Amino acid sequence: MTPRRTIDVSRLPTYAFGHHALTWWATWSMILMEGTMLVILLISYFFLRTAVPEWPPAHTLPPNLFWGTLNTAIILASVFPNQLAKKAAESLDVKGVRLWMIVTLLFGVAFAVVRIFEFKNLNCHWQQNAYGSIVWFNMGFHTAHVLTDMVDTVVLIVLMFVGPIEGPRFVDVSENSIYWNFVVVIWLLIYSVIYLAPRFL
Amino acid sequence: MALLPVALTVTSCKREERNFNTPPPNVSEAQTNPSFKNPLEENAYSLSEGKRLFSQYNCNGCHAQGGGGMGPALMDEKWIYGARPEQVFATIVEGRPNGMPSFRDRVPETQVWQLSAYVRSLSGHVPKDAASSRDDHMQGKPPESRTKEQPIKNTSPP
Amino acid sequence: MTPETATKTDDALHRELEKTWGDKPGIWGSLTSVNHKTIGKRFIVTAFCFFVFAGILAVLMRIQLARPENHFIGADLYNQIFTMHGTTMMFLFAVPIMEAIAVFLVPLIVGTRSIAFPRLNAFGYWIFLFGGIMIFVAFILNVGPDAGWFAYVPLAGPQYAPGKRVDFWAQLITFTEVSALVVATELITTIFKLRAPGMSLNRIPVYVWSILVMAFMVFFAMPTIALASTSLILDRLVSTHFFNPAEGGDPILWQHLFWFFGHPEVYIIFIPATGFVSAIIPTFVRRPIFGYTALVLSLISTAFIGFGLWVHHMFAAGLPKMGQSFFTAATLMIVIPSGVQIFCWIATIWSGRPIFKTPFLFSLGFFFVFIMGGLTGVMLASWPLDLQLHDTYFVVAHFHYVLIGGAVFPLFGALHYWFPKFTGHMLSESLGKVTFWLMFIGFNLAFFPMHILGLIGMPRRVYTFQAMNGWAGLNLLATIGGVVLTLGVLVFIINFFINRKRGELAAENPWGASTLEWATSSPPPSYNFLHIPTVAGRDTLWVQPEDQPVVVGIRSDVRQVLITKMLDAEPEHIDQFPEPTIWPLLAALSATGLFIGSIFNPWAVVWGSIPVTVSLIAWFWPKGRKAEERPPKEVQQNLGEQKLNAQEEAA
Amino acid sequence: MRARQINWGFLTWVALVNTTVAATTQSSVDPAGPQAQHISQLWWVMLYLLTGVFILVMSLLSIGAFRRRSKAAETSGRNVIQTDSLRETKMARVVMGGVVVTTVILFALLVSSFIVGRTIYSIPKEPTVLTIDITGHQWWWDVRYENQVASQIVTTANEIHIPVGRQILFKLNSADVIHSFWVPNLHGKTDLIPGHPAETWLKADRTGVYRGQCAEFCGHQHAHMAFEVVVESEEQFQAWYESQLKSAPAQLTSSQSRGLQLFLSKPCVMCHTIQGTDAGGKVGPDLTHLASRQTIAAGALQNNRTNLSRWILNSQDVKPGNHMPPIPLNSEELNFVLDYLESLK
Repeated sequence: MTPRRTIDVSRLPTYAFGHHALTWWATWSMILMEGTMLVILLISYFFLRTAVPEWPPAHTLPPNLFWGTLNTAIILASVFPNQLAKKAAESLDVKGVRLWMIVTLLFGVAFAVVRIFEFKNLNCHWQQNAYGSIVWFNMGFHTAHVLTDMVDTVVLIVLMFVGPIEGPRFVDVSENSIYWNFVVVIWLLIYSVIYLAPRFL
Repeated sequence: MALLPVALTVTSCKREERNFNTPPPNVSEAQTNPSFKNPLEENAYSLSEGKRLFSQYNCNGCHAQGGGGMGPALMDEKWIYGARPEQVFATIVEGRPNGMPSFRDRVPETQVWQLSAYVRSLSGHVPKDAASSRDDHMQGKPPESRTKEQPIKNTSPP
Repeated sequence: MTPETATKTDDALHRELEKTWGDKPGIWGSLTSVNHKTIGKRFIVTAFCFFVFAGILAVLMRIQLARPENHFIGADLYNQIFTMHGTTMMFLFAVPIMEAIAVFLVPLIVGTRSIAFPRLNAFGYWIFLFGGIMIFVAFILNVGPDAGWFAYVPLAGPQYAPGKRVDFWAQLITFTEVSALVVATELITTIFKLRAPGMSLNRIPVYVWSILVMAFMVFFAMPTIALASTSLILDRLVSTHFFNPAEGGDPILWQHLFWFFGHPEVYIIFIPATGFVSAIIPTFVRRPIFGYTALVLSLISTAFIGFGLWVHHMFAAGLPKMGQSFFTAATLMIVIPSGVQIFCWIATIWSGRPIFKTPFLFSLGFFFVFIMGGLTGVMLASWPLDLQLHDTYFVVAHFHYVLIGGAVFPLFGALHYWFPKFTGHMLSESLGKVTFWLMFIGFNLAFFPMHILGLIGMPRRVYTFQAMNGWAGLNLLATIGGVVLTLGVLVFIINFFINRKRGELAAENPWGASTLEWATSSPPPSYNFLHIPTVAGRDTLWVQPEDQPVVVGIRSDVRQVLITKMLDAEPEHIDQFPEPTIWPLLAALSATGLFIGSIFNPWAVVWGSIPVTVSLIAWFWPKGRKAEERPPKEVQQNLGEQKLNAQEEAA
Repeated sequence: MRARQINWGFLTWVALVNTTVAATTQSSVDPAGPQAQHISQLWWVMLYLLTGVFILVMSLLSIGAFRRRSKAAETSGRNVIQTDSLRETKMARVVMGGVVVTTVILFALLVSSFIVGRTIYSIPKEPTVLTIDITGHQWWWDVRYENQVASQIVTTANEIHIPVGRQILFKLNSADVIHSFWVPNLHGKTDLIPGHPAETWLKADRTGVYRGQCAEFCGHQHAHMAFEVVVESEEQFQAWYESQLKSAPAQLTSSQSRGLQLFLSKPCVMCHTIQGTDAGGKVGPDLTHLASRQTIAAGALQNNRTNLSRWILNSQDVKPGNHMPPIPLNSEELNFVLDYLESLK
């Protein structure tokens, strides 16, 4: 009986970053399906827009620019701490991760608070007409994403303090930052549609 | 999961059935028995039929969107001729002074009960999960399924 | 795998792996299981049960339509029944069972220990199960949806569908769509990252390719229906106006959204079925599949074109004529990749030496039925002709030929083919042949007459018809055929129950097939392979040398899984998979509470999300990993290696 | 005439699967108008061509599967055929050829359906002589013949009379949910979608009665939402139109006038219109000329006294869920009402 030829893999690392990691695939799957949903949502927005002569309909003002724009600024600013958190995670720097995740979270909280004022200043209600419905749907869609990612961030921060500190946690952090970037990108799209399209189209 | 069937049974049976030949509730029984409840008020289909008839029989000609006009508003808390199902029934069948015609014989009893149920739903006096939702017209008022239950004030005719 | 797999050391290894990967004993064990084979089997059986329920509903409809002005079932109940039949077949049977079989097989075929994200997999099953239970309980309580599986507004809207019937339909969509999406995620990750060393992309079996394509289609189709059903339920519950023409909404929007999902849905069902055929044929004609590359490319192009023809469901809605011609062209175009596949299969059979076992018979039946369905599809693609045939029984005949021919026949072939791998026992060959002939004859009896019925003017979705139209005879014939078809399925079920425990014991590779799932015992052990195999070429088991190397150095005391590179499947790193847990079940339960609650009170979305969040956090909370008991230095160094790998790959 | 003889081919095909002979009053392959004519020609082209394709592929498959094979097919230890590259390339060429042929056929079909599409939708040359407004209701069809002069407007239900050989414009609207207007012998479907007024035109080449039916699922009684298109000579049509313009007869027999009284005091009056009486309901079909129609209840019943009484007393037994309530009448009252309704010629 000949001894079986073998390949020894015992020296391989027990986790990896980027597209080597399984969680990276999960994150991007999420992004892919949510992205599809957003695209369809925006297409529906313009589909409904073509159905009526004026947009927003008569006696309706487009959403007030101030709060929406402020929030856009906030979420754009949050990209930097977010990236730093990602960098820190990929160099396994626990302190850096803790610091920058908390900063990112604070930006998130600020965003969520301003979001309340945004809703107050949409100048429409979903019960009024299709315009109101689609605007609120877009806003609700994005708010849901913000909240999801904030919960995720909180959990990871806690883990980073109570441990156990393990390689995969750092991978999770970097994936979490990727997802936050996605939340930022879809906001830019939604902002330009909800706030700018009715004014300039 | 075991709870689910139970929960649904409680909520569903009365609400969902669509008996197209419902014998109307007995009127005399309704007027004598103080604790009478109109069974059609818990049935989504009957309420939607009531809503359909309300516009098709042109009730909203005088009670526009339930918001009133020539006739009194049916959405507020004021009830001139009583808010109980059989009282609304009587109002439709008998007619009332100042313009409310009598529909005796011309509207079958079952339909009157359906209308009575719908009228009461306008001020939120029927189960929310059975009340009609918005219809495919311009929105004059929030749908019955989202109407707060109004207190009942019995008032005299103007 | 090779004869030497029963040495003493292997025996010890077996016991340790069994301890590591096995489910916990007892009912608790089955509730907490995250093993892709346990879940997969459940998934298959559950989906098949829904197939049986929907079949029973179909028989009831056929009885009602056996003669004109029949009073067996009233209009109201009939509308619920045909809606439930369509909804169940599409959302609770066809898509789930394709995913279910993939959940069981794919990890075996790509040669790994587990599916990626096993807990998510368990969650996907539970949420599917609860959704199914919900809709059937609702149906039994006379809250069954009654606006058709396509739920066109305004008929499905708040004004014309009073009560909660359609709300339950819309929420069922949410359940099945969540389930489909998470399973798609696992399958894609498994196929890209967990393949055995050496199984580079161009060596993946065609079946696995079909699953990969299907999973990607799910990503683009399901979100659309999720969005549509959400806006429908918002219209119904909180009176938004997406579909209210009086307030700027548009019923056509629903049709676009629904069919942009609805048409790809058909290919989500059909593509894995072609995968079955591509797996069965080579085994039973004893030669490698002909035109591997062509087959894979046609799968991919089918997926792409599949998203470009939804409007052919709306030809009668009076859209711009130019658009109609475009969609006619697109629809005809999709015939080409299907044609390529069919020609490749025929070539394979032609140059092989067929062995006429049941699975192969079902593949042959597939050709007959599916090709006829495809050709009537060509007719329907032509929009002038579609104006006459649309929404008639001709269409009913067409899509049953396509779906039963294109999906159910291959599925039954697959069930007969992989049954030994699922259970360790062989199905009775003779009963299998009886099943095939009953189903084949019954099916054609039931559905061929419907072509003619459609041509002579019988519309779809009618609970009865009038004698004057001369439809009686054909309808009666269809009913008889339906009964025969049912008998066929019944024989299969009997065959299943007779042989699932007492059937002749199955060897590792009873059919002498070429793919890796046949390289381990039947049924496979909880850990799939004693040693992770390596792959020397396509048709692995046919081409590999006797001394094909195996992978060692993966710890057997923790759930370690080898991760390989996406393209060439070289070993990349070792990941540790989670233990069994109850949390996916609890998460699914709380999600169910949220979904059902929201039907009765919108606020349920808010308070319902709290238990969901809690269970999800508990689910993902790490318990620390034995594999990490190393100095940070080494972690650093591993990271270095890993960076190195990255560079290699870049190069 | 080609279509007719082809139709015989069709009937034999039907006979092949030994079934009842196809009724032709509601058939898309027994065309009575230009559009249906063109479409059915397209159908026959496709049927014969694709049947050919089917037979070809099936015979290829069966030969491939069942042909006798030489015992000496060399196989490896695993009993698997060794493919030789030369043969494989040959097969590849054949497959390629197959694909090319498929593409060619598809292109031919594409072109032919383009052509048919253009013809059936090309803007009609001749001026529109007659415009008919069709409104779909759950579950009946409201029919109004447009006219500038209000008194010249004819309103009827579930029965459309048109002159032969003339081109008629139909304006389609829905009062509630989506319906689909379909007369197989004349033309394909056009959906009636709320908020989307639609138009279609029909033209009949031969006189006769052609049955149409709603082709989009529209609720409980979708199965009983039919109508009839009566194609008559110009003169017959004019005569019919004149009679429809008249209002209900003024002088009535005693029993008929009792019937009218009942009609006005019972639920009937809430929904139905009878020109020349106080009955002006717009919920249900216009009954001014009820007696002149072939069917009642949107094609559900033949129009005769028995069916009428059945319908009035409890329409819910005939069409469960339809919007007409059971009318409480004793047999005497019923007879008066029937007498009156039958006078509405």
